[in-house]
Amino acid sequence: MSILVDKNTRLIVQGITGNEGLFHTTQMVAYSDIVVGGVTPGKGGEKVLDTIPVFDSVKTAKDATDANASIIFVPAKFAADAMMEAADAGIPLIICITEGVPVQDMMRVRNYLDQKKVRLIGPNCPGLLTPGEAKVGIIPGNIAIPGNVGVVSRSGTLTYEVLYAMKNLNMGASTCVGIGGDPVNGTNFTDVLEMFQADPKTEKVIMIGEIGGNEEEKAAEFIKTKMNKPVASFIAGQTAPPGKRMGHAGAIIESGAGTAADKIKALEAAGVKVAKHPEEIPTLF
Amino acid sequence: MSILVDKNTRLIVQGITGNEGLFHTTQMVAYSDIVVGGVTPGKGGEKVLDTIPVFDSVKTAKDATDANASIIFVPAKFAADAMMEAADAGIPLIICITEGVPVQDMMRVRNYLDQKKVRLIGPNCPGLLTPGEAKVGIIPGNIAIPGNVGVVSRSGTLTYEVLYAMKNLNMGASTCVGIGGDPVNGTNFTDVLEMFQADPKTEKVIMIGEIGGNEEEKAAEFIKTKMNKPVASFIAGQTAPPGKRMGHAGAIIESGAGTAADKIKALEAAGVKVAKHPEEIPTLF
Amino acid sequence: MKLHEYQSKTIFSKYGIPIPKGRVAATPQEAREIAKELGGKVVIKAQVLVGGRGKAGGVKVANDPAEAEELAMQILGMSIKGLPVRKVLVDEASNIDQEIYFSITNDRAAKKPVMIASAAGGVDIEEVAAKTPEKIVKMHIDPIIGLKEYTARDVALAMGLPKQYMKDFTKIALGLWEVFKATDATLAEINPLVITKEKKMIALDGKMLLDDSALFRQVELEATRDTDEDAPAEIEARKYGLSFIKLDGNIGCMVNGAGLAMTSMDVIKLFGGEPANFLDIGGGADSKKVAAAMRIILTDPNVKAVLFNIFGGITRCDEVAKGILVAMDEVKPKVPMVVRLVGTNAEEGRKLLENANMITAETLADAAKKAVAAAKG
Amino acid sequence: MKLHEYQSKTIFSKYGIPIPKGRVAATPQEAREIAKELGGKVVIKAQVLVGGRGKAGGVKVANDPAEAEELAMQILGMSIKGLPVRKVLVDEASNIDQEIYFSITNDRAAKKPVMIASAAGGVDIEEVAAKTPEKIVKMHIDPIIGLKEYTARDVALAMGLPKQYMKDFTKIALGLWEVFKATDATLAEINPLVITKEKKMIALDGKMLLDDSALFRQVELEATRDTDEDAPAEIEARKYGLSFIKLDGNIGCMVNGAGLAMTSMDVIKLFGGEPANFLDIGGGADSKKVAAAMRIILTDPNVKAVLFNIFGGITRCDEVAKGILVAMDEVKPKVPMVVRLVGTNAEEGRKLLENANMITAETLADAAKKAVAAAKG
Repeated sequence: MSILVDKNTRLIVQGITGNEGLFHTTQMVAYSDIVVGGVTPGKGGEKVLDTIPVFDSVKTAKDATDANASIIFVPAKFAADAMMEAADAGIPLIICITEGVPVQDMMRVRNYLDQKKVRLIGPNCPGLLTPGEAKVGIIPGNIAIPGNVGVVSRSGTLTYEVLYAMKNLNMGASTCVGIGGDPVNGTNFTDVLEMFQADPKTEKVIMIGEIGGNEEEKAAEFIKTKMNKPVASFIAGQTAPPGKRMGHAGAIIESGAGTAADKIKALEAAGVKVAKHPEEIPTLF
Repeated sequence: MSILVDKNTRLIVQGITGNEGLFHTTQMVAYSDIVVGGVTPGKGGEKVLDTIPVFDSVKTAKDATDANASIIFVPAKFAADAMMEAADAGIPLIICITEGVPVQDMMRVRNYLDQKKVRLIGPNCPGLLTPGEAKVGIIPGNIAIPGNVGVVSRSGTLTYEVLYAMKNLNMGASTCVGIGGDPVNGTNFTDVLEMFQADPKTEKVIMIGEIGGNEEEKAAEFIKTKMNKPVASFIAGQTAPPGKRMGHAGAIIESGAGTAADKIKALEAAGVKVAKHPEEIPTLF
Repeated sequence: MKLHEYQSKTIFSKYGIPIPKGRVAATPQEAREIAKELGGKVVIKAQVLVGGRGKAGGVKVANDPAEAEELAMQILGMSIKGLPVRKVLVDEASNIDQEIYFSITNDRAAKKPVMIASAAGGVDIEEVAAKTPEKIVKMHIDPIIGLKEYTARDVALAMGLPKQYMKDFTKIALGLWEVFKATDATLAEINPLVITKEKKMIALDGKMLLDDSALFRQVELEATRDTDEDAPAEIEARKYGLSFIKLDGNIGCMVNGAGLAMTSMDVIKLFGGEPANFLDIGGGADSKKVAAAMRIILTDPNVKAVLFNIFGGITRCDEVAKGILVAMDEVKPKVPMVVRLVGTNAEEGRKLLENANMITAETLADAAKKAVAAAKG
Repeated sequence: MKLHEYQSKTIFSKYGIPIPKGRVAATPQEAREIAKELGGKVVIKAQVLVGGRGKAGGVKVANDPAEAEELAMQILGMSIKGLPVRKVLVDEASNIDQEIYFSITNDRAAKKPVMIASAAGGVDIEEVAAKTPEKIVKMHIDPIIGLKEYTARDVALAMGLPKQYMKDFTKIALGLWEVFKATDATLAEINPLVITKEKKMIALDGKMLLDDSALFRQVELEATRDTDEDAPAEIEARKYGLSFIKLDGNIGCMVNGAGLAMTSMDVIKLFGGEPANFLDIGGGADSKKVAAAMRIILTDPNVKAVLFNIFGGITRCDEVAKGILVAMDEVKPKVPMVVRLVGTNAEEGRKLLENANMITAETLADAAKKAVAAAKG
């Protein structure tokens, strides 16, 4: 067991013939056998890596492959449409790797996807890894081993750091979920914690947060009231200078929240052990 | 019992200070005690008919009166916004009397209201009448008496004709629902038939249709498969010349459907007795 | 409201849809001038607001300006389905390789706009739809979200458009959606949308219908309305917001509500009469509107009797009665009038008409019977 | 990207929001000219991209053109929070009766834009929000549907705006929403939105922030970017799509990913060092980008050591290594360099750097310790 993706995932890749799309498709295919097709408008009928069919649209790809997940590598200016296309085609799980999606696009997309009850991971995220079963994204497969620790993170490369440290301690992951660091995204900490809590294979959880927003505080509340599995954490940005202020409005709408100290305090109050540096996290259980 | 509205309905009137709004509010108040307030932006704080408070917005009206239904008398160009305002304010039942609402407005409104799970009756409809309990709309109260016959109609004045004929035969109505004749509206025949089938007070149903669209055919299917209460019907427009054609597209999208003969055939096949003229309907049970 | 082909195509062009070069002409000389400007072969197309002009000979190809003038003269002298041709469109001729059908209209059952497309476009599209429905692609547009590029692509893919034209088609589809929204259209149709031998995609023909209910915000378009083809009575009716259709019978009808108006006609026929018109005075009609309605009915020399069937709701019977009195005073009708007033303020209305020498009726059936009898004299 | 007050107000005005008459001036003489044109009292306002200019003396009222010139000279000679004032806005003075706060920004928690309004506007609005939060109205906007007139009305009602101004306010709110959408703003703020003694509603001040991610479709606005106030290194970083913030320490950092970059800084501090900068080379950085990043870091004379922490995912370690080699060849750095490469193509990357005389590290903690030691010499 695992959450969101496993060896039965049937994945299509939007933007499969682009540079990044093709590179990471190659990596994903090398890791596991879940990529069933790709989408690049105008290139339908071609193949990549000799065997993976390319389609002109998500709809035709879904019709032909019965895909149940789509990963998006298209440039930022096309990403909003790509997510909506996947949702309209009936794909229930969308992972958007693309970074730099305009925030107003994301608000429209997120509200649209919510109406359609589609699960989005990202954007601006490294995707998902269920070690030994499914690599859906750009997390290097060789830095993690299967196990019973669920990992969820707002950061990309920082997540690799933690998986790598876990592997060096022979600690394996059930699923690693990179939810992305953008202000408006699809899935938040609490959503993933809820899945980990329900997943029989996951026995412990590592949560990697960072400054800004209040998702970590909400997660702390969830951990306190709804979780019985142990959680360890790290919050990046403890020494970062305060960010740029969003006029008076920013102060009013996000008053007080968002500092590393606040987040750490909330997590510790919820019984979470918080590490001083990322390589320390796996030693805290 | 009855459907949709009864003596416990708490109704607000959007456009209460306009000509039609005020006239029909007077009639509704004379009939029953369900009007709790009205809305006209800019006139909040005033009163109509000495006792009914006017508010500047549906939100403030709902907050103050705990209304659970709203009836709309505003001009066509403001009607779409009025319906959305009521929905956003959390009103679960909206009755729009206004005629001439642009069809593209109605498509947007209908799709929006569906997302919010708000029930809309109309537009371009005479509203609802639960005789002896609640008059929500413009159906003259004195032409109907309480009883066990549910009435549903796409037409306005034709409905009065039927209620009047029923009254002359001493036949009463449980609730009369005027769903309106516009191509895109809120509630259709099947919705109302389903409610009548579930309503213990309703023992028989009269359905008044007209040419165009295929709602009568769908209703026939519903009657055939899901109803055990007797249904009598009349279809207006049996002698009408064929309407204006919507180019080739109209022929393709609505091919064949919509003639009175087709509708009558479908209804008769579902066991519905279809009258030759409206005054005959109540004699068919 | 219907738009002419040339009007539709001008709008298409404004939204980036390629159309042939060309202009409208009201005289053969103008047609010649335009043909000269365009150079080469031109197509002369009758501009009438009915279908089937091609089969009626209203579309012809001219090889040079002289022939253009001659053909324009022929076409401008024609009547198509009873409508005189007053204008022709002179377009440069295209080398057609493929004809595609593409339109956006409202799907009332789905409560959404729908795109209809077929790679087998042209004048026989309805036959294609009837015989080989699998060749017709239908895809809905979310009216809140609007048309997305990928949905337009899905249409192109589903109809099997050669891939090299996918981008052109997508652009045209998005353009037509903007046209549809901006004009409050109920139909925006391109048939045929052609692929030329020069590998270009062009909207060769265009047809648009606008939502009459939305004309309040389409002031510019309404100003272009071509009333040449409307009966004077219909123009008059529109002025007063009345819904009027002339028919062939001899019993004039004035009713409030479309459903009751149709029913009144049904019942007249049921009892052996023939209605002279459909006339719905609408909800909340005041006396001015009613007087106008009555004048319109009585203008028809065929009318031998008039049936007023008013069931008051939003319409108040006393207002209707006042309108009848005003109109009678003005028109001094010679034909018998049967009046039936029921509902809101019916009592007051009846009182107003007491001395007006009208036949009264209680039920609709009774009213219809009396009208039929009166018309027979 | 921040806009100046005068830029924000110009945009407001384009969308129908009333603003005071006025123009921007770069010299005292220009200010005098503008004051002359406007006649009467004017306000001279420093145009700098930081808050608090009023309290710093950057806003002054002049009674005549001569005084306008004098005050403009004073203000143009000022620095506010370290930023020199290069432009002033000269606006006609208003007779203020009431100051309202109104803004639209993104509520990331709700995933929706939000309107924030208060009848107690002005410079102390944050204090109002902290002490009397009931005076602050917040209402969300559905990002798909957009702002509806009735929601704008609800804002006016909720903040207790006198009813006579409801229509003016509604129009301004709808205008500001159009501004927000059209410019991809993350903040559009009017503070104060004033009611004048002449009963007019005017946006007296304006502040806008734009979404940097959306600048690709805001080409015109990006062209107006004021780079006067940016450090050259930041301008250079932006050119290459690097995220760079200068800090006060002596260990230069080049990291891929914002989270890991912050963490690298955290760990440097944890082990007793001080980072000289935040620098995220982003995902999928190629060798050109990496070389630029290295040049930017080494331009800072404070830098005594550099830490490269690259964990390959979308970024390939071999590409980063190539970039480092290119930059070293060009810049010939004198400071010690600690390199840690892990993840995608790390092996290939390490091989490329084998002969480059760099300190290598396996773990982040190890790398940070080595960098701290190297910086101490």
